[in-house]
Amino acid sequence: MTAFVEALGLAMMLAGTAFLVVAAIGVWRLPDLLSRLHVLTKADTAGVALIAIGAAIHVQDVAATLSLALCTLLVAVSGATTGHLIARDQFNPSVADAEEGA
Amino acid sequence: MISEYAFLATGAGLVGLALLRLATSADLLMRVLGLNVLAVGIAMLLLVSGMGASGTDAVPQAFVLTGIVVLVGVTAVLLALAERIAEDRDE
Amino acid sequence: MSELSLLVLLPFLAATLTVAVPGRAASLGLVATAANALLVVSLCREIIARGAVEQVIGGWAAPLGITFVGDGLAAVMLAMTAIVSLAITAQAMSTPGRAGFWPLWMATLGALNGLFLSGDLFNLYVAFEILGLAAVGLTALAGTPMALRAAFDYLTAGLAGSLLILLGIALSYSVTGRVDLETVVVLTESSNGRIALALIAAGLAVKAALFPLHFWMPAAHSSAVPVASALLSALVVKGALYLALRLSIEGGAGAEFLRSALAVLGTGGMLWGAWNALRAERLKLLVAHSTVAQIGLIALAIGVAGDPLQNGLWTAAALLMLSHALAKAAMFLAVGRIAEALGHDRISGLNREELRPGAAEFAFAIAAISLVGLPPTAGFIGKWILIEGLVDEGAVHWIALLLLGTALSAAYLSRVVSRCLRGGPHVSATAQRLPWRSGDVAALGLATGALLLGLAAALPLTLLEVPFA
Amino acid sequence: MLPVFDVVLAAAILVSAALALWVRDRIAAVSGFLVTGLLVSLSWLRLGAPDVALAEAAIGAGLTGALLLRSAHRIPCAPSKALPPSLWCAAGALAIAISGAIVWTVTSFGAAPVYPSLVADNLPESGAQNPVTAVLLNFRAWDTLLEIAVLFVALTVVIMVAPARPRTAPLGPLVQPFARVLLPLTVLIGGHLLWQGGHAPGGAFQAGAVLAGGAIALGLSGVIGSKLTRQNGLALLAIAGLAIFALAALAAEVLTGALLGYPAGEAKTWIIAIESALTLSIAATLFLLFFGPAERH
Repeated sequence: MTAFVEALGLAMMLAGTAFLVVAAIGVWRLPDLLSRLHVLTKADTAGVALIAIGAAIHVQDVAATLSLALCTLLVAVSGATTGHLIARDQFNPSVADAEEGA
Repeated sequence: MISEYAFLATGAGLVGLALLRLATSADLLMRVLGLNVLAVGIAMLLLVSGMGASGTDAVPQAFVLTGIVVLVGVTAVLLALAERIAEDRDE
Repeated sequence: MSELSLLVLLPFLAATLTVAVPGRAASLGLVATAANALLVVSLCREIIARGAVEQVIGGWAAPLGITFVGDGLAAVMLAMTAIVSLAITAQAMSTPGRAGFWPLWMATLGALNGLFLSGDLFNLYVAFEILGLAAVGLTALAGTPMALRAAFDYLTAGLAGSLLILLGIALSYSVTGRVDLETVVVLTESSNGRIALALIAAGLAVKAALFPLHFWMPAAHSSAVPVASALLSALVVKGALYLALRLSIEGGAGAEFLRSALAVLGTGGMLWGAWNALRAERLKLLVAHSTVAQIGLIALAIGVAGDPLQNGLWTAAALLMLSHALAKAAMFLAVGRIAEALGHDRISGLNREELRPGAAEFAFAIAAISLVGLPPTAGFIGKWILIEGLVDEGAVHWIALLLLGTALSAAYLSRVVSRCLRGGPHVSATAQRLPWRSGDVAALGLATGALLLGLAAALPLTLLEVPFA
Repeated sequence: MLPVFDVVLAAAILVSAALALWVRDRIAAVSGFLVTGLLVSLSWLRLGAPDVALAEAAIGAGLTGALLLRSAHRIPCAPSKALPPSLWCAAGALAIAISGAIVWTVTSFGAAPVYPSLVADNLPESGAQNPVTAVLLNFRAWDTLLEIAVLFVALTVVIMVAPARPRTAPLGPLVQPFARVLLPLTVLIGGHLLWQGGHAPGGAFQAGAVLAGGAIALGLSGVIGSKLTRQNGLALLAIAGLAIFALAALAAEVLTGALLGYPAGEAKTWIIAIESALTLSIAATLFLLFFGPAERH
């Protein structure tokens, strides 16, 4: 049983890492900003979530799981928001210019 | 042991890199970055020196913490001054 | 409560109050400086009566905790700060205030007091950071593009200096495992310890504007408002010089390598500063370059004095610091007044027909006498002690250098004094005779103080002879 | 396995720092610095200093990064003059010599630190179980008081010289809900870090930095208007830290005869009270350091 749980946790973490590696390759190789953002935000969120689940399985502790869940939530929310902001800046440069120019 | 040497070399390397950059650049932002990197290098040296068999010495940890807080204050002043200099030049 | 804690904490409390109640900042500042002076007097009496005092902060003895050490040298430095601070406050009260001056000035006072009392290297680093930041703020107070640029360069140089000090402290920790001042003597015993000490000394050299690391200083000291220039030149650079002297004392015989370096750099600074002062076209710049020269002289005095635990030659350096603080503060305050009266500070335009020299010119002349070191000033006594000691040692070349430096300082200062006395047409049409202000009293008081200090030199010398804690 | 990780980490820190210092693009340089900061805070964990790692992530990388990003575009590039190669070589040789001297100094025989046994012996009386908190707020609280004074002076100077900034435009519809999630979360995390500081990694500085970070995000999103930064209340809160700490130090001297010497048995209460005040004051200070004055006089 414990060996199975251990393996499950490890597999989760490995999968998460794979997501992150793919995201990193994507940021490096993809041609334009939007596709980079696309791969970054999604794969990033998924990767962190998987690693967090894997870690939670490993430690089997309520308090730790709670903070891991909070971390995942924060990454998801802030990843989406920053992605949005960067894209908005790209399409609507007037906002940024107005900020800096004045 | 290997880890210790790796971090020691990193600390010394960061100090060297930062000093080199400070000596060769006249750019205001680069100077701010260089000084920050220098501080990180020194912090690493303090922590590496504080490592012992029974965990890392708490006193250098407190030094590094103090150094980080002091540095953010100084950085804020440096950046405010640099922005003001740029603003006055524009006018 | 002991004087030591109040000496450091009162200025900081006053600083926060001057921010909270900006309308009463000036009177708060006056109260704080007056209280500070009274505390210093009481501390000096105690030290003369009972010897050096020590205070263990929080009840945790060094090396774990931090100790305040109030010995004779610290007391002389505190007294120097207290005297100059009274004059600065008097001058600042008579000039229209700028937002930010009072909290920065109070923080400078607190940091200086903390610096002179601290017995712990890391604590000294933090005190230096307060001092450096507040000094930069005082430089930027003028608000002109030149002052802002000078402030930025000052802060980067100052930060680089304090990071070098911190690097030295980190290495001291790695070599001896502790950072209180007693570690210095251990550091002098091994070659890697000496590397740590050399790094600390290099950082101090930047902060003290010791040649050739003085590049930031003339611009910063000459572009600030007069009160700030006086503060920076008279007190702030003394913090680093004091620590250099303290390291020389704590290191004892082993710190000889440090003293040799100080002597060489000091000589360079003395000559280079004098050369630039001779060529300066603006009065403020001349005074700033003269600070480079005088710092060189003080470093030279620390450097050639030999082991402080063996002989008393180092007291000459302390006396020179004291007399330079008073005279240079007077000089910058006077220069501010002269520039205000004439509408410019070009040396070529100092001669005048219809405006006879006033209090400011008088103060400048007296301060110049003190800086050159003519009798009966404290500068004279300092040089006398030094030369007497060097004669005993037969170190003729150092004596020759000292005399050369003295002659040079007489040469560049007489450029100003002789111009003031000479008649000639005015350059500026807006020149006017200014009414008397408390600032004139401050400049005159400091200048005469520096002059008469020589007669009362027994007092600081008694303090300096109190054995170290 | 772990030594390999450490070596890779160390190399990554050096590379990212070099990138940050030599890349031409401003944003890229600042991003490089941010990455360096995060890697460094990871290395602090490996060096057994979780308190410092938290502070580095929150302040050294986080807030400094935000400050740098804010300023990156506003500071023009200096015209890059190519230095003569001889000077370059001299500077390089000097840097290598200094690095070498450092490595030699640290590796050659030195005395063992005197502190660990002293800290361990006195920890029970200090009022904190976390040795770093005990050092910061009790054994060497004087350093910490001066550190707060540094923040005070920095804030004074920034308010004096910072350029008057135009109001930033609110950041759009998605940011406001983000800010609504963020606000309770930062308060929660800040409080947690503060409370935890007594017995585990955390404390006033980390908590204050988290609070300030949340507040800065709110300020940028337009939820907190520039009205707030203009009000004196926040500035008073910022300077209150120094005043309270100094008064507490003197009060302790009245009670026990030693500056900052907390009465026996009550050290924990004193530390928590001081830390709570410091947390709020640090948060306000860092927030104001970022936004500066809304108007300059």
